[in-house]
Amino acid sequence: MTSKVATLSEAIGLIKDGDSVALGGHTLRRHPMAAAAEIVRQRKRDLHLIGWNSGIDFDLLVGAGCARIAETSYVGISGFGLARNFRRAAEAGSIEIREHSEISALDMFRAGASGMAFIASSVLMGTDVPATNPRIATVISPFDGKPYTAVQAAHPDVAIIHAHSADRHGNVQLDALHWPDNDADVFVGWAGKTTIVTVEQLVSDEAIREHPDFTILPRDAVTCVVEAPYGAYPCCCDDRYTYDLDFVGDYYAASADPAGFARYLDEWVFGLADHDAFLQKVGVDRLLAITTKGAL
Amino acid sequence: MTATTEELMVFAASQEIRDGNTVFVGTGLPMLAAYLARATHAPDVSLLFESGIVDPNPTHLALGVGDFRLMHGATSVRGLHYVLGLLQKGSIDVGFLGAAEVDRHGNINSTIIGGTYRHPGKRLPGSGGANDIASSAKSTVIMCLHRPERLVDRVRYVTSPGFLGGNDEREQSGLRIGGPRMIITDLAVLRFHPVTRDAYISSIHPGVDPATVIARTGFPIEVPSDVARTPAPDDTTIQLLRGMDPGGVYLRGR
Amino acid sequence: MAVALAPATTEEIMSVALSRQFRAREHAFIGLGTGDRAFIYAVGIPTVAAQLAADRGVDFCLQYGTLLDPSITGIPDSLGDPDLLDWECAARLPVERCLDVFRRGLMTCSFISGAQIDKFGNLNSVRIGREGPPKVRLTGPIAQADHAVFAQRTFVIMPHERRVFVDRVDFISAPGHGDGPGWRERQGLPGGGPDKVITDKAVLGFDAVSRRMTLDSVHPGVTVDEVVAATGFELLIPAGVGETPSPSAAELAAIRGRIDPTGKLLQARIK
Amino acid sequence: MSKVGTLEELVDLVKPGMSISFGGFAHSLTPLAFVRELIRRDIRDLELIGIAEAWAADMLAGAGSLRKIVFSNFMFEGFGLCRNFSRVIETGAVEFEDYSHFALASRFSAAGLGLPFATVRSLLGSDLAGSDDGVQRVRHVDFTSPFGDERVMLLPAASPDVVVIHGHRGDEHGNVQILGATAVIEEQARAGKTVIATVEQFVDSAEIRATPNHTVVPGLLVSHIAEVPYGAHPTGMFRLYDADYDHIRQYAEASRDPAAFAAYLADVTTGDHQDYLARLGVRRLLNLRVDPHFGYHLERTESGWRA
Repeated sequence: MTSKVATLSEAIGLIKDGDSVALGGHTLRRHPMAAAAEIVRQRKRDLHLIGWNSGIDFDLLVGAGCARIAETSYVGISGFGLARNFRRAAEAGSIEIREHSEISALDMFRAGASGMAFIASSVLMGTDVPATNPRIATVISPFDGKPYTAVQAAHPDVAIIHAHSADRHGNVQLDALHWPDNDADVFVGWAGKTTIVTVEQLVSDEAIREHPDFTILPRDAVTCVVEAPYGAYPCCCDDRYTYDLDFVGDYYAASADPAGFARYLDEWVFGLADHDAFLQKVGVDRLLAITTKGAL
Repeated sequence: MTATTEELMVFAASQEIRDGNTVFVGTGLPMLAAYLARATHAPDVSLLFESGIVDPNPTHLALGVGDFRLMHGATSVRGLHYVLGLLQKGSIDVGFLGAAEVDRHGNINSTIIGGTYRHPGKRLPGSGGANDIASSAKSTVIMCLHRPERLVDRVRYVTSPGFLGGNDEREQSGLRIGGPRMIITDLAVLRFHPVTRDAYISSIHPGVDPATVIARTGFPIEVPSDVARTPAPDDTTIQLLRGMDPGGVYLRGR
Repeated sequence: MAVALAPATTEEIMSVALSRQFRAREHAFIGLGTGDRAFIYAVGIPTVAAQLAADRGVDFCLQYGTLLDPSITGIPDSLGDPDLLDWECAARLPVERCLDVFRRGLMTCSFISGAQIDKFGNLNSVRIGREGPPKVRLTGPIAQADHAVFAQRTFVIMPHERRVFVDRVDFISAPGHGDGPGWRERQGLPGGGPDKVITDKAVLGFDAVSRRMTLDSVHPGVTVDEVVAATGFELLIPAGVGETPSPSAAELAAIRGRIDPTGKLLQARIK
Repeated sequence: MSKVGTLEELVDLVKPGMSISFGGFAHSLTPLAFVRELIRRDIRDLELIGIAEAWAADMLAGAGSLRKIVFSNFMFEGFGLCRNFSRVIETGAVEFEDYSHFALASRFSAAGLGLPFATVRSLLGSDLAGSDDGVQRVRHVDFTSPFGDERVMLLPAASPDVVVIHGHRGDEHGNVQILGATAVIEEQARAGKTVIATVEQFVDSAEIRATPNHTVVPGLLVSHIAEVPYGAHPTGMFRLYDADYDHIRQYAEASRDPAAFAAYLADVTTGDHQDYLARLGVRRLLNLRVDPHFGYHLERTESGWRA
């Protein structure tokens, strides 16, 4: 078995300009932020971003000029309000937005993950959403002659999710199976033509084998694994750490205008060599402050 | 495949462990000897470490008895007082001891080199659990280098009691059980006369010149012309051993 | 001894009005929005209304996002994701199962809101401006588009302002009654669509035939003229529009003493 | 009164001249943030009573903080001698008493049980209980059991003025939970006149009550407690972080020479514990993380994982 361990820089290097890139996570939870920052750092362009419930990840990439298309059901910074970079780009017409509802967004990943060409259901009918999104069409069921919405499978060129642990072979785990939004990331991960998983920690084969039922993506589904501790920061990461709302607030303030956001990018992305440097700048105290008091 | 000196010593030590024994183990070659015994002829051996770890099943080689690598697969992890208390109770069949200096009656010094106790030339770490093992295990196996300054007539300071001055001095001192069974060096195996408790050469390692043994012993000793050769481990055993210490941490001779 | 209670607040009036809409058995979906007023409308008022209804014997299954039947007395200080993991509940559904609850028609009612609503109850949370780049980009359809399709009844809870109540929404992100009679059926929408609109001024419904928005009642202290002035389209006003019933003393005591003692729900005192 | 304090407040409880004992064994569990703060305050004239907390002993010896050392064994497992400790004995700078592990642990145990002395067989026959110029090396009584002719040795109970331990987690009531081998911490904590705890994390008492088997030292024995993440660094905490072996190598090298060691001490005691951690850096701390299956750090290599 070959090792699937890569550096973040190597993994993100797999993305080509113009690729479709799906990002896991939702609201302020477990977005692959270290990976998003590296995409910005490598100045990828014209990406077609795909998500199901997006936030600071999309906003960062759109604000940094990496994206041409954003396809998702929501982009916002949770309690802070609208995603300002995203909003600015939308209102300037510099980005194409392909709308979804949450169900249709998940359906495109579910179809992509399970090899279905499309999934038909009653979502989005009667709305203006299908007109924005070529992935959504109306089909007439040959069984009952009624119209349904068909959502085409998503096969992103690259899918990126952030998880808790992985072994070097690429078996990826979350600490618990039954947290509500795990399955969305599973579908995102499975759907990718190339799948990059950043994890809090690379662990031994034995550690993975101790809880095989926690494995959400077997190695076949994974192109490479990258150890990126606090890789969702400033988003939360389940029982490992909570979000850093001060950091998010500072980000939100910086994103109020393009100049402020350019300064943010210089300070927090371009000015730092890699994720390690980012963490060092965030600082031990701040990381300890959000780290969950672990159970024994 | 030829065993190195360390492998020979570890093999010899492992042969002193019987199946079902409870063995008090320290860092280094004794640890390998105990693992080897368990992997071969003594699957039911119980291993105790002074750090409080009971019968672990480690995957990775530990650098010491306090190393977390020793924790893996332990049946019980207790305190130091608990496991050393088992010694005093008389529950330990074999204890292993290292020595900076050992004498003809199996007394060990691991406290000072040169000078006096109050004004040592070089101060060593001290007894630790060694005195407890030497005092209370049913038998001990001592491992050390065979050099005239290390294998001496009488140690400068008795950190861990062997047979003290010989004969029944150990028993007279109040130590009712135990005493050293053998000394395994890099040249030979020494055992003790049942009455006088004087050390004698029981075997010399393959390829070792008897004259070297005499020259490197710090007290007068005889090597009979028909002296036995220390049994060498077979290829399977050597491979087993090398697999336990792939980095050559303890089996440095490789 | 009777305790003198302060007069009902607008949010209390809205909660009580909503609570009277429920039937004997409800599986209600409440989204997990955050942020002041939006939180009060999306979470606070529906939660209080559901509790009041449960007090009256309504068999309520409440679903907050992916959480099934969480303990309302144990509502966490924040509805952020890490806190949700600690909120005691009957089940934490995978989001897929949760959305399947919609799709299979199990959800009897849901609560939605938006930046615009029109006379047929269509909602917009995507964009202001019909063509070209939006004048204002909003959050996106989220799951509201899904409830509006599948829920047997949706309740819209909105601030009553002229710029919000528009003749035609700029973008239908959650379908109401489309362009009138038969529209939902033609579209193949399985759910019943919007049933009531509860605002800070009135309770509104939809005409059974025309599917246009009608005024049911005005809240105490609000006039019909004020409602008309705050509505950007022609509202159907039946003769003899009455006043929204005031909360009873028992209902107020329940809200203030037991359901929402710290103002988390109706005053958005939540992180 | 709350038992919770800051590290600085806890260190205030240690006065010159006191006897003190630290939890820890070899490269684990040692409250070294506390020790660094003691050294930073330059609290001297201490009597250290120690079993195997080599790190505390060697640092305090090297800092000149000690008047006397009562001990059974100090060495850096895998790295050789504790050179500062050896040096202060070789130069006659401190008084000292040699014990075996069991003998000294038994002295703690006796104190913890409220007994006047411990009864041990260790030390019989050896030179540990000998004398120099008619003065006993360690206070002891050779004793014949009243139940026969068995000879034993009696050693006085040992009750340090202050015992300092470091645990995995604790609560405001002073309950301390420790994972893995706990060395002599139970005996030390029971023996101490004042017991001070630092822990990696504070948790809610309900958490403690849900896992009482992990509570090695109950709160009733602990008078003060502080939350000090990475408070054992460079020693490790089983299942949380491994010993920092690179740091240990640097330390071992520096301790060969008093001047180099003084520079080391100056470096690690500049500023407070937060400053210390900031200087170490996030990556270094992350590199100490343990594998969840084994509980210790593994290095990833081309061919697999290496301990």
